[in-house]
Amino acid sequence: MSDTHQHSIRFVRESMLPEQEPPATERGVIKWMRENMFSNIPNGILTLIALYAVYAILSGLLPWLLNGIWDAPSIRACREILDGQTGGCFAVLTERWNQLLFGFKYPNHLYWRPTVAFVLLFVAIAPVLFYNTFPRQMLIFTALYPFVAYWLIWGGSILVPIFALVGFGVGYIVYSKYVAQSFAMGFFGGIAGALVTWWLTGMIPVEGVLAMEAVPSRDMGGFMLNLILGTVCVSLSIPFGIALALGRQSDMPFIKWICVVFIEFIRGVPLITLLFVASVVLAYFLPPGTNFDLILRVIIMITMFASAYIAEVIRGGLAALPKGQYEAADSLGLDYAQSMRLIILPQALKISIPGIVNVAVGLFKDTTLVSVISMFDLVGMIRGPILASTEWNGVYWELLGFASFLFFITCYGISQYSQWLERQLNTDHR
Amino acid sequence: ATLDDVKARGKLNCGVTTGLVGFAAPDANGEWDGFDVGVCRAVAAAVLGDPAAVEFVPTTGKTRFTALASGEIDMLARNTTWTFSRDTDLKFDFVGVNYYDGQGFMVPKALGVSSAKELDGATVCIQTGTTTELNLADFFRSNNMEYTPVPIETNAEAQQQYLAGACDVYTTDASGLAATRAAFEAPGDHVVLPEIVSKEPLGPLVRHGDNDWGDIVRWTLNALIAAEELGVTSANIEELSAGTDNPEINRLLGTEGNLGEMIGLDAGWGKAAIAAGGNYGELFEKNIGENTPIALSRGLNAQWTDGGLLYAPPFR
Amino acid sequence: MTTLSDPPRESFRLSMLLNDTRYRSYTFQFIALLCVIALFSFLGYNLVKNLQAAGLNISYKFLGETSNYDINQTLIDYSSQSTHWRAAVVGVLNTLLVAFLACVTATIIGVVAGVLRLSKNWLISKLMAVYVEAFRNVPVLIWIIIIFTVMTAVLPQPRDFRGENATASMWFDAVAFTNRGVYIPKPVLESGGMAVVIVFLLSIVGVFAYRRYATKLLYATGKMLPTGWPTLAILFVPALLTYFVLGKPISLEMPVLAGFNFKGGINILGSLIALWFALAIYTGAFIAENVRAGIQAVSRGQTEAAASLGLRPGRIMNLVILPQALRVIIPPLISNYLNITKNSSLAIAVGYMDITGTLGGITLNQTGRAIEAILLLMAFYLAISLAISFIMNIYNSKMKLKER
Amino acid sequence: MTEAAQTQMTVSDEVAISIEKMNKWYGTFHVLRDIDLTVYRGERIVIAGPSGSGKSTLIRCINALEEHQRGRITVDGTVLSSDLKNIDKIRSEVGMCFQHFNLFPHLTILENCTLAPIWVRKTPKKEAEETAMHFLEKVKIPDQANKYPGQLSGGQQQRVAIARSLCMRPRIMLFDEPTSALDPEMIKEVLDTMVELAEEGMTMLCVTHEMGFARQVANRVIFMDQGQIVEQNEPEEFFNNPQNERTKLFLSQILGH
Amino acid sequence: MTEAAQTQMTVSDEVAISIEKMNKWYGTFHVLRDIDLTVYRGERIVIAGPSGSGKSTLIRCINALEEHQRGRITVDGTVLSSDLKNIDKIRSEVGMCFQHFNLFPHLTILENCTLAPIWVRKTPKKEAEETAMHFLEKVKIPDQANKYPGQLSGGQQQRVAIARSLCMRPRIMLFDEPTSALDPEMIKEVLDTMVELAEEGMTMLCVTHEMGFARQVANRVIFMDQGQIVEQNEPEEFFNNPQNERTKLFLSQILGH
Ligand SMILES: Nc1ncnc2c1ncn2[C@@H]1O[C@H](COP(=O)(O)OP(=O)(O)OP(=O)(O)O)[C@@H](O)[C@H]1O
Ligand SMILES: Nc1ncnc2c1ncn2[C@@H]1O[C@H](COP(=O)(O)OP(=O)(O)OP(=O)(O)O)[C@@H](O)[C@H]1O
Ligand SMILES: NC(=O)CC[C@H](N)C(=O)O
Ligand SMILES: [Mg+2]
Ligand SMILES: [Mg+2]
Repeated sequence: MSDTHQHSIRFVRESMLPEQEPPATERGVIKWMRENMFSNIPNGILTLIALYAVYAILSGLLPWLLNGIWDAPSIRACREILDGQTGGCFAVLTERWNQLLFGFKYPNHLYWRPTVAFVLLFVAIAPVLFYNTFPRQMLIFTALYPFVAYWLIWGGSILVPIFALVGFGVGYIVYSKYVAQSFAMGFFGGIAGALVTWWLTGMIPVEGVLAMEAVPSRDMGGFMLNLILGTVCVSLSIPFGIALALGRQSDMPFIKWICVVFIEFIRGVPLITLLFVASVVLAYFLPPGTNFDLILRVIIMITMFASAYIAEVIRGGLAALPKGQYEAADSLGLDYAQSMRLIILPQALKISIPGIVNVAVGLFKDTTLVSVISMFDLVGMIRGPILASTEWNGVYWELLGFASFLFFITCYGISQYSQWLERQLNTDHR
Repeated sequence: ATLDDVKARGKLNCGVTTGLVGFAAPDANGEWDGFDVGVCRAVAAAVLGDPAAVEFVPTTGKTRFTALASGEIDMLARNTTWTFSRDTDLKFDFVGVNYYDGQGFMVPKALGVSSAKELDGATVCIQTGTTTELNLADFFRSNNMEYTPVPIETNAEAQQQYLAGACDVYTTDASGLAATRAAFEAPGDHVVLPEIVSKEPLGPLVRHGDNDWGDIVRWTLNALIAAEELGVTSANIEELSAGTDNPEINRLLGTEGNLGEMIGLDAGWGKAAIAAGGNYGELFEKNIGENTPIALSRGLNAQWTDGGLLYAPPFR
Repeated sequence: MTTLSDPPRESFRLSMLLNDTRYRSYTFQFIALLCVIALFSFLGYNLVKNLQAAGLNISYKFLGETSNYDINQTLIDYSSQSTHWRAAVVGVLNTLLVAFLACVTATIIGVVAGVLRLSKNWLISKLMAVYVEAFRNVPVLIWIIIIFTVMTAVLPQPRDFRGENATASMWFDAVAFTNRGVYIPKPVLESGGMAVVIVFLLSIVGVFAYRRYATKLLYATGKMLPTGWPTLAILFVPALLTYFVLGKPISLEMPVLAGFNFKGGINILGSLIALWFALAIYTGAFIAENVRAGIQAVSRGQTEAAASLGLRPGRIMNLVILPQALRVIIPPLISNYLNITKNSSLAIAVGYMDITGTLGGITLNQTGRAIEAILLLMAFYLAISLAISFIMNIYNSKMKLKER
Repeated sequence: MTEAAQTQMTVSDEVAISIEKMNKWYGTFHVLRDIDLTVYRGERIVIAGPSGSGKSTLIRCINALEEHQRGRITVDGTVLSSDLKNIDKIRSEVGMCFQHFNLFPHLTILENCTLAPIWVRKTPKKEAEETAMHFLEKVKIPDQANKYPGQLSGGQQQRVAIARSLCMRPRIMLFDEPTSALDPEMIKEVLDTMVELAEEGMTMLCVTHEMGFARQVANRVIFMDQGQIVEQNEPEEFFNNPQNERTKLFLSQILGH
Repeated sequence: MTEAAQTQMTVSDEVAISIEKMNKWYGTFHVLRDIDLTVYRGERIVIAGPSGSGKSTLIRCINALEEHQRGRITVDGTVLSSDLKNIDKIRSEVGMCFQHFNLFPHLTILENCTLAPIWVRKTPKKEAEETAMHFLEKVKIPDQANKYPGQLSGGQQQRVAIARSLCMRPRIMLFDEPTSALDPEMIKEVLDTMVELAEEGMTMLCVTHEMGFARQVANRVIFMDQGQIVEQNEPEEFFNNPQNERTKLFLSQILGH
């Protein structure tokens, strides 16, 4: 700068310099390419390799996808149409669409029922997932949803879910009546109330009253089975997870010990062995003559499995709460149940939601393991009836690709949601 | 008791294979059909009067026994071999034999193998949890040959692996081989080797301990066999049930005596069982007989009167 | 103000069981104890009842009986005349083998993918993101099946290698990819072969010794020895020398097509490969995320501070970034290893004979000892996972950063 | 506040809290030793003492947030025992205000204030809200009623915490360093609120080092050290003429600061 | 420090850093515009300016932590180019001290200080440790040598950071707001250390808003705005008699505060 004197170091700028365009190397595609892809030689080589990999994948995949046959009765017909060209036999998807989604035993004319239940699932789950956006009243529907969905999917008399609901209602009424005196009294009273109601209503013959055609559990299959197992087990495991987490935090050594043993045991064994237990040995532990169907046993096992994992997530949430919250609640005179329900859990659960969602994604993926104990979920359908059938013996890629695609869509969607939620929670007002 | 459970439920839970054409397989509509299925339907007809009142539970070689033991199914009709240990140690009751079989080997013709003794070093597909798995080990050991087992859960998987060439040989009951081969695109490219390396008497079984129920299943099976011997077919059964001069037929069809009462069923149980899918011979012909793609000949499974082993005890 | 008394000793009333903090927790624990006892006696009673009805009992005698079945991959001597117990041990070893292989591979894949995902190269980092998301969000069972399908349905059969117009051929006459697995040459030690192996093992020790010496020298005198080529030299030169001096005592047994299959060499079963790679690639995606998070957890300031001290990028990585990132990476890494071990039980989907395949599969079915077999199976996995989490706790407490 | 104001505050002869030979251990560590203290209704007591001397522990024992092992605490005629009924009774008589406010972040200010009345006192919601608004007005933040704690400044939060305690209409208030987590400007707001409370005759025990506050409001200052009450006196006397060596040392530090 | 002390610090005619028409862009954003600056050996320069004016960027360019796109930077006679050799040379001449200290948390204080001398300067470990202890004594924390950074207070950490740089025996020190992450008491410790350095004649460029420090130590204050040097002068003149409007505004804010 000419006017910077070396001896008198004073310098004052009279007019500000304008902003200038950056040099060409700092601009546009060239800069971007240079910086992001060819910044040095190894990087350039990597880029070329990556480009080749992309090319190789796409050149294999695209013709196969674009040239696919969507309409053919069997793999042979499909290959004839293709006549030696690359292309996928996606006809298997159209042909067996319903089987892939609903399994091969769910009555065809009833497909609308699970479909409706599936659509309603979103209505029910929306107020939970986007608790800021949707009105609280929608939670009422969420609470009713399990009963509606049960009735839609399994059919039978509407009285069954209604009685179940009534049982919960009675349980809740008893609970809220006695909880004021003591939590334990309310809790066990509630359970007793519900059980008594169920026992009483169980004696009322409901056969055929306002009934839809009943579908037995063993007829569930396909992706529907994965969804049922996923949603049912995750939602059931949340209350159990909460109970286990609270138990593990408890200062009563025996209760704590039970919870620790349970959680560590479940987390220490693979889900498959638990499924074996469900399919092979659980029956030995039930009263002679009780005849749970397999799906129910599997639900019990997966729920136990998921609760252990969710308990650990929630324990993290509980630990993240400052001790002052517990003390403030105590000093206001709230009892244990009240302070848990009103103060601690709402906060702890909110912190835990992303973790719970992650567990849910993992669990949903793990529902495919039921195919190992020969249940016909999506993977089971593909590996069993469809690939074994004379018409479609050998269409691996289309089917496995489709299954991957379905799972990817769902799981990726959920995990994106959980990331969004984490960001949301980070910027939450506090 | 199982009988009461079944009646209360209005449905018979019958364990079958996950899919073996000719023995038990669902068609595109999910309707089960086959030789073993026929036995299930006959029992359902005898007990409930309705051959359609069956819930078929597909089981693998591995899951079948637990399913039966845990009460998930009332009976198992799944080409299961009657063996000493299954009968005594696993505590099941085999009620009879509906197919006298033996273990065979299937290889692609292209391999040029003509005897099982030439299989040294082969890779063998084998269903786990079966007798054939154990026989296989014995056979190769006693012939001083080596092999690599490829353990597999279901026949369908075995078929895929075998066709993909993941194993050179597929071994199971000869009937199963024939049925599997029949489902191939080109059955002619595969041969079943002449050796039969074991006895595999296949029959329905029930849980040990409920003898009344066992009797029902046993005598339903016997009724099917006896019907063939006595010439009772689904075509003439209506006519014969009006009364014949053969007292055994009359007792079988319930027009004479009180056999039904003795096993706690109504008098027409035998008629219903036979009418469900025809007598033993009809079931055989329809599902696995020579005119089906599976093309099994009666062989050992002919009536004793024809030099076979089928011999129903007297209905008296 | 001077009157003294302890809180009045009230006489015990029944209501104190519920209302008095001193007794209340005992009450609850007692109730819980009763519930647990009730539950277990209920289950136990049913079990006894059911077993009685079925005429069964609980007994581990079956473990001593001959198994009568064969296993396609055995790391120890085993035949159909061995006991079920030995079959279970074979299964355990197979589990550990596939878990070990998958852990190593997953770590390599995960570290590479995690580091590349942070690369400034847009294309590479996006590709890695696709890899991570694609594999994390699809069930591992599907990946196992897909890879197994590639193994069985896409690769050529051994007989395709045969004859005039073979449709497949071996790589360098040494490696064959077939749908039954991969055949690779097997080193055969002749007399003196052991010496070469020992020399090689010693060289490995030597490399560590050299590196330690180099650091020591640096600390003592400031002289820095090169590490790159000396490492290679120490590693290979002595072994090669002994190899040639002793007259090539190690030869390779090449797989050759004989009879139905390739004979000789080492056969890596298709089911092992499927399980191994599926677990590795699937878990690798999770590890990649851990690695990324670990590296990102080391703030940019650390790099800058190190750079402004004049450290070169390679050294910054070794001396500053990695030691810090590893603390973040290793705990989740270990639990990923645990997951691999547990997920290896999916072997059953492809017929790999791990512990679930032998003890929990064939043994269970042939003997009908479901309860016993499954209890043993669970005990095995439980033992592994407890052992691993024990190690992890030690590591965590050792590596915790010192803070105020 | 003037001398006149101070004399307005009446101290009755009725005992609000009496503590007799109370001892407490944490494990083997003897935190409180033979504490004897009688608080009369309407008294305003300031507790001072060096860090770790057991001030918080003393306060928390009165509220049964901590258990004491020996001696007897009587609050409003109820003997504090391990009987839950008694504990509940005492807690609803005694309001407590923490250093870190401990508001419930997931509830609005109003909900924070109505929670305990509704669930513990079984007050109808409407009534509870009216009471809450009344006390929020008293601490001069009625307009914040529908905000969340996170949206308030520290001083406002502490005032909400006071209002929340008051909504239970306690007869005794305990304060544990209510201003020490606050910025200087906010301290004043909170102290003002406390002075007002004092003027209304609320029985107050307050752990604080705000000596100005002590002079202005307290009718007794208690000095604790090593788990014991070392000196107690009227504020003027206490500050001007401390007797115990430790008290002198402490005061010299705190006032010189 | 007295006037006498200040005059002790000598400024030679030797150029330590010279920056000529340096320009830098972040993407299309023009952060540094036509920067011209010559620093003589022994000079102590304070750089001030509003947030976002490019102070940090300027400092970081000198150390090659950021690339500049146009113009020339010469440090100690070495022209800064993308040649790695030059960059290494310059970095070992120039010490840098960050706002957030950036100590290596997995190494003890002593290891932090010896790492670079050992690996970059190839100093034997023993010697490096002696040097390190020397500088740790200088910043008055020799007794912390075997602790980990996490166990020290912020002020101590910053002093370690300075010692760490000094261990490389740089001829120039760059400071980027070294005190702005510290509590008031700790600021003093760190500033004292820096003053001492200055007294020893170290060439220093320091981004700071501690105007007291600037007055006491600097022989030139540079004011930057919008990526440009807007004004520079001797401290007394700069504070008492700013010329540029922006400088005036800035000073009025900063001194009024
Ligand atoms: N939960 C605890 N377990 C063990 N010791 C404790 C516990 N809580 C407090 N202490 C110890 O009891 C002593 C008194 O603690 P207390 O909190 O009552 O002091 P204080 O007078 O309130 O001090 P401060 O002015 O720092 O709040 C301290 O030495 C403290 O270390
Ligand atoms: N990596 C970057 N990419 C893009 N813009 C950047 C980057 N780093 C800094 N900037 C921008 O460059 C400008 C100058 O940043 P710089 O950090 O040098 O400011 P500063 O004067 O040090 O401010 P402060 O006093 O806040 O530290 C700012 O507007 C900033 O937003
Ligand atoms: N292949 C089969 O499914 C049955 C095999 C054999 N008959 C058995 O009972 O074990
Ligand atoms: Mg305190
Ligand atoms: Mg800056």
